[in-house]
Amino acid sequence: MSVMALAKALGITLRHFFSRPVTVPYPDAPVAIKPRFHGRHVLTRHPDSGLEKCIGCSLCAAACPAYAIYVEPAENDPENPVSIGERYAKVYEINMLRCIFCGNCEEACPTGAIVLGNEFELADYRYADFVYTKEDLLLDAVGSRPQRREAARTGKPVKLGFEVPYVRPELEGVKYE
Amino acid sequence: MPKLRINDREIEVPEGTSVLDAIFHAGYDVPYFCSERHLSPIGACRMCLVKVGAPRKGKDGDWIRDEEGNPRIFWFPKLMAACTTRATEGMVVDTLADEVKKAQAGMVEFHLENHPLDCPTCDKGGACELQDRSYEYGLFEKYYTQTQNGLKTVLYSRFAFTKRHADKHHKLSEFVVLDRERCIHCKRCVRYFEEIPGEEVLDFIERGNHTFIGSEEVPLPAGFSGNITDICPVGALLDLTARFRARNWEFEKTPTVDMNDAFGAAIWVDSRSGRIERIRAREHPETNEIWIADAARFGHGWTVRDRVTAPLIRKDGELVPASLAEAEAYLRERLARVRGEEVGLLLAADGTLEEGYAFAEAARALKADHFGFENATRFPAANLPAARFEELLSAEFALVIGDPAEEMPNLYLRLQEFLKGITPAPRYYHGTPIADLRLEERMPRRKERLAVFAAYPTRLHRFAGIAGVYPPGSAGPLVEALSAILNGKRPEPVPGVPEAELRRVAERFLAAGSRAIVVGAEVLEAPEAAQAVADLARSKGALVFAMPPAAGARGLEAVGLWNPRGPGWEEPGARFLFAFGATPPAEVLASARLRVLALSHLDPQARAHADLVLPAKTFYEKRGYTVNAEGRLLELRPAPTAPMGSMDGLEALAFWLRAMGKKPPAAHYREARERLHERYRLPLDLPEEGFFWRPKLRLAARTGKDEGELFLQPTMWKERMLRDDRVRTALGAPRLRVHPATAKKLGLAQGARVEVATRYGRRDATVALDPSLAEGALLLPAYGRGTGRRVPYRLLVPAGGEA
Amino acid sequence: MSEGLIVSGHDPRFERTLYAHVGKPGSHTLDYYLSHGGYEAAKKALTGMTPDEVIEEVKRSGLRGRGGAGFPTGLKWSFMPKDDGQQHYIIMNADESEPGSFKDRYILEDDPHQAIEGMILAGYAIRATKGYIYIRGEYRRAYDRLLAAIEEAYTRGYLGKNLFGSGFDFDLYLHRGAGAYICGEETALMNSLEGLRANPRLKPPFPAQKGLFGKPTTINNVETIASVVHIVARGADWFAQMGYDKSKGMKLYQVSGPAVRPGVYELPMGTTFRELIYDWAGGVKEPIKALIPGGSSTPMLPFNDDTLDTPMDYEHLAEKGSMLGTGGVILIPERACVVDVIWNLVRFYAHESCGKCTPCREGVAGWLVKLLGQIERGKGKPGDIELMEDLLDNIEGKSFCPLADAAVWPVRGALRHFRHEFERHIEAGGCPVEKKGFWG
Amino acid sequence: MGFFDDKQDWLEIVFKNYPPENRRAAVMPLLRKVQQEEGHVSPERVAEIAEILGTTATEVRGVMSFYSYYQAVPTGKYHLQVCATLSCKLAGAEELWDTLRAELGVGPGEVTPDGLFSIQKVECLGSCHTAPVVQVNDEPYLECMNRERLKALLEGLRSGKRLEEIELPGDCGHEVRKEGA
Repeated sequence: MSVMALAKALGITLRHFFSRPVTVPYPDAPVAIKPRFHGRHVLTRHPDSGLEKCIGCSLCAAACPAYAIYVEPAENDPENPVSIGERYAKVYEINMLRCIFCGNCEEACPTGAIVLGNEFELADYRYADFVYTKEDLLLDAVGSRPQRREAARTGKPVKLGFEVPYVRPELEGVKYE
Repeated sequence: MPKLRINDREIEVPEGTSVLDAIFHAGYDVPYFCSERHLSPIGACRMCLVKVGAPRKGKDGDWIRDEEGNPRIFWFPKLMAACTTRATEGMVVDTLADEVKKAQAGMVEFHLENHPLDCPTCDKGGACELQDRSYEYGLFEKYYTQTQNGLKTVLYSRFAFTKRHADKHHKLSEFVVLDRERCIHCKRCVRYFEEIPGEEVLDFIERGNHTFIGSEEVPLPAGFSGNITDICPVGALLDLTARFRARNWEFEKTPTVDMNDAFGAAIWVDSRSGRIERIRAREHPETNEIWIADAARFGHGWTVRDRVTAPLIRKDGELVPASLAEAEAYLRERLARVRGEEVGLLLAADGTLEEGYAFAEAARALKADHFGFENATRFPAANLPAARFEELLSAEFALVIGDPAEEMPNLYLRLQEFLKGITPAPRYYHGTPIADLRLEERMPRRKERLAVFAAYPTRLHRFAGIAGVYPPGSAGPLVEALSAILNGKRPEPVPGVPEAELRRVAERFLAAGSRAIVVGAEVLEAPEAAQAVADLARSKGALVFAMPPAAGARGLEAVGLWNPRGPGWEEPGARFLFAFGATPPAEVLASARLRVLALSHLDPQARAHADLVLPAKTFYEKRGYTVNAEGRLLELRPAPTAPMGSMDGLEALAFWLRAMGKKPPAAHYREARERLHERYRLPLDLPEEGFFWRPKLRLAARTGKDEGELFLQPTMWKERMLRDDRVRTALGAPRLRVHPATAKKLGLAQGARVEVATRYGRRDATVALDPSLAEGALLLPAYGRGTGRRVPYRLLVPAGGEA
Repeated sequence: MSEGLIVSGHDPRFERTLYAHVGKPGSHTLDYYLSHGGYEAAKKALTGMTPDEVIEEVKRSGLRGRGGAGFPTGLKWSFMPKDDGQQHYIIMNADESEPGSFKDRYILEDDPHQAIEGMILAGYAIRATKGYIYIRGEYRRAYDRLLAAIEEAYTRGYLGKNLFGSGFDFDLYLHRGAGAYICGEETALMNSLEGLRANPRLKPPFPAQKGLFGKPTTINNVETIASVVHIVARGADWFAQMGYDKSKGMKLYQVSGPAVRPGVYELPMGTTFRELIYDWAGGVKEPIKALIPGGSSTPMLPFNDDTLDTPMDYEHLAEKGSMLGTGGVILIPERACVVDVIWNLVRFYAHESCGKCTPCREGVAGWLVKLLGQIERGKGKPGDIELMEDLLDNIEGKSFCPLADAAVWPVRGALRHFRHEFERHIEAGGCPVEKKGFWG
Repeated sequence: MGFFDDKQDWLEIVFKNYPPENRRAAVMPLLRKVQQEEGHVSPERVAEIAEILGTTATEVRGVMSFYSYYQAVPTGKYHLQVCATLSCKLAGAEELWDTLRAELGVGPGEVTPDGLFSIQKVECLGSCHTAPVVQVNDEPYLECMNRERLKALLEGLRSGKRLEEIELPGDCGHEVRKEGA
């Protein structure tokens, strides 16, 4: 082993010693999400009418390799439609423990209703709480279930542990505040 | 038997085979839309175009040969539609040539031209022939890719114009919805109605590119309309009861048997998340082919609501939920010192053979004289010889007494085949012929082959050369008179039917080389008449088709649940009553000291009388054998929809017997089946087509006579189905049909609302005067119970109404 | 010109027969007909010939169906079963609806008894005691005249029981169509006659085995049946000396478009276009671009010397890549746009498609007509012509009945000879021809 | 009251044209009769015809809608049908049609307020040598239509003349040859 090699190695160490650390003091400081990050799903709505994009076709469930999605469709009341068209998802559930965040559901969706968003703070206690229903998934719901539970308890807004420098266009209408 | 070559394979097929079937028989595939089993091939969709060549014969009568001495193949100048081309000796078929592929891809493109791409919302998605064929035979790579912004995208069609728009939600009835945009004009539904039930209620309207399916007969007559949803190759005709319930791949599909009538039609039960969502016909070539009745298909809505999910015990006059342990303790306490003779054991009409066996054995062991099954007729159907449904097609003349369309709907469809002179389809490697060239559009129905008599004009009357309507109660005298004529004796007069008519029937009956007699519940309720039929069958060699009102009748009778002497389902007598699957009449319940019912659903009678209710399975959820009207053993398989803890008849009976301190004859279907195997040599596992079990029986007929004026007219719909709103809406209020003269006598006016009280309960009805009935007739639909009987009745006029 | 085959109307041996009396005052009456040798042929056949002899005579004459397809008539008749004890039917197809054809109408209007006599002969030959004339619904005058003629024939014993004392009974019925070109297809016609939607039927069974009302049936065009009258009257040899090898006899040619005297001309088979247009129809009134040789379904030919010198018969026109069809020549003037002409024709076929089979319903009536309309309106895109050719491949020979083919052929003909006009439409983004001033 | 109630004799004559077991073959003549007398075939008439023929209204409607002669919507007293296929088109049928539309102020499927006229474009009427051709109701053709002839026709019909009484000025302008004439 030569001295040169030692010096070179030491040089690398010294360079990193003086550069800015890459670690983030999460959760005190938010994490910056990369544009292609795949986090918790969002069920989006049509921006104009506010109707759900999901038509309850179950293709996401069919595409899901982990069998994490359960959809039960129903017929729209023409007077009071939930979604555009004839059918909507009466029940839409994703088991977040089973989900592997592969994004196949998003690929399979013919209407762009289910989109993988940016949230990742899903830790919770009970198995049943990981089954996210429509009210947890629709874009009006900000934060994960435990976060919203916490917010309701404290009376403060949901605190997200990340920031989004770039929102994917598919996540139309989703606000991460 | 022509020999021909399909691509590289030499095959031999029966005379009259279509090239399409020959291709499938050889193990090759060819796309098609307009052909369907049991419907005439029409060659309309042009999907099955293939290259066909055949040798020709020269003037000397020998094949024209090539240099090597082989028959020379002359290729047809155009591609031929395989479905309408007959396979002939020496024919050569090429299904893999480039021009064939090109043509088929072209047709796929044409089919997709105006077809909406709304597969995600279409209930047919995932089970759609157009989807499948498009992927298999559309040439996407070659024709339909385009490059846009550097990305290659797949096009389904190069058609760049606006698609044809049409009515998307056209309700044809409470059960069937039509989406005209999705229609690909295969004409299966139009042909179905004309060729199978013989009702021309659907047709194409307009022509050319504007052609659409339409009907002036909306709602479609409830009877056989549901089959069009099965055969529609796309999502144009859909089952409304299953609309948007789930996608096709999500259903749990259970192959089982319909137990609403004794035909034993094969069905698929599609369930999801513990609910029955849809029933479809399952192919059984020898019984129902690919058809089922509307009641079997759409009458399942009752199963999913208000199930009995836990034992209910009467406390302070109310039925309250209890645990199974509590129920057991309750029963033990009350059955502790009960003698066997005091016990009554009753089984529902749709009981399985295993259940029937267990009930019969238990009754024998207990020496109980009160046992039986629901809707048992006075004359046991098992005493009549049974013929296979297919044998009907070999008959030359059929005499029908009753209403097959309502009593055993699938038999009505078989009778339609018989009228057209169709023989059973040949069998191929791939099953039933898809393009059976023996079938043609608008085949004439040979009316002279059929004589029909019933207490009212049935659907079959229109197709019969000799047709009559007699006053209710005359079925017995009619059969006896006919039997007298055939035996060369003087007949007694039959009301409503002139003797000359009967003589004409007898003449045709004797002139025919082979004959069939179809008898309904009304004849089975008249023991002498039914015996006359049995004698006729023996002496004159006629096939008999009996239509008992209990689905499992033949089997239940044969395994000993037949009680000619003691009281059965209808008669009071037992002090400790156990009934499975249905509620016995009020007087039977009232006469008992303890009433234990195992039910899937509560009804008012049970609510009022039952002391203990156990949760029961419906026939969709049971496993077991049943014997259909032709003596064929068929297997019920359970759909996964029964609530936790619900019991089948064997389990419930064991529960009762154990409370008595007795050992049940069989605790489980497998055990019961082993006993049946030991005693009757029944197989432990059934082959797919079933197993014939037709023991020659001479059971004593039950005595008794109908006393009453109100005839309970059979319908294919059952009491339990009326719990479903959709069914109730479709059927409307029951009509009390009265002959005008009789109505005048009774002071009944057309359209009056009345309440009719019989021993089977009360029913609202609307009075309908019907001059086509015989005088004296008074008819009320019987949704299952008392079918074909005449009963005493009371008419109650609701407040404010006027009869 | 007095030796060999007669292939020109100028030949002195040629004599008009089918149209000999058309246009003469009173020619539709029975008296007129009788005074000009009427019902002699029927009498001759019924009293002196067996049915098979009549068929043989027709076979020998070489008569081919004049409705467009050109199937040998005698052969067609010989397919009928013999002595099968069933009711046979003869149907006269008078549902003349092909654009460019109007020959049958005048036979029915002005010489209805000729048609009736032909029906008697055909019925006798194929052992049919009942005949139907399926006349197109719009031909009101022809219907009235025919109805009167049938009644007259009945009252005077030329129809009904025991004709000419031969023991042969013949009843003739008239059935009116209601505006559907597809009824010209023989099986569709039978469906229409039975009161069903006029979709073509499956063949086999062929009409000769199972036709009208499920009974053996033969269907012939009006001109074919009228020709039989003269074949029987004058002999097969007389007929066979007219025309070329496989195209015999006289033919009713029709000229429409800007000719000096458009109309129907009875000429020997094999007459050239030049003779028909210039000698008989008096020439053209304006420069002509193309001609459609035999009704709208036949591929058009350019109007040049080569075409003009082509004899009009089955073989010579096939050589030129076209067909004789019904012999209805349509002249297309220079001022017309070929794309517009073809669009009009395809639109016609699209309108008349019955909707039974996919290539016709979706291909012709859905796609082809829209694509042509788009090109004509100048909205065509590069590649549309190739797409259209591919569509034509997917339609031609794939459909259930020839109607879709009939829509394809004119497009093919136009593309063969006038492809540049289609290209010009796409390049220029519009139709270069001003479509005004056609109407006087 | 049914349309055919007082036409039983006529019905019998029609039925004689077809074998007795094929009653429904008479559907076209029956539809034509209704069309001729009422100007269109209403659903009630469809049901009535179905009843007479022993078939279903669906079947009758299927047949009726197949043919272009039968109209489902009411037509005027004079239903003018303009041939628009090739020969007539080359002789100006499009301009004739436009003129007619402008003159009467109606489109296809509409009837003039006075109930007199309705118009329809139809396919080849089979009189290509006398193009353009117009047919009024079920009557014989009006051939070689030009502006003057059309004007005279409309005036004549408006003034209440019967069709055969109306003199159309001029002629085809060319010799119409029917061989043998």
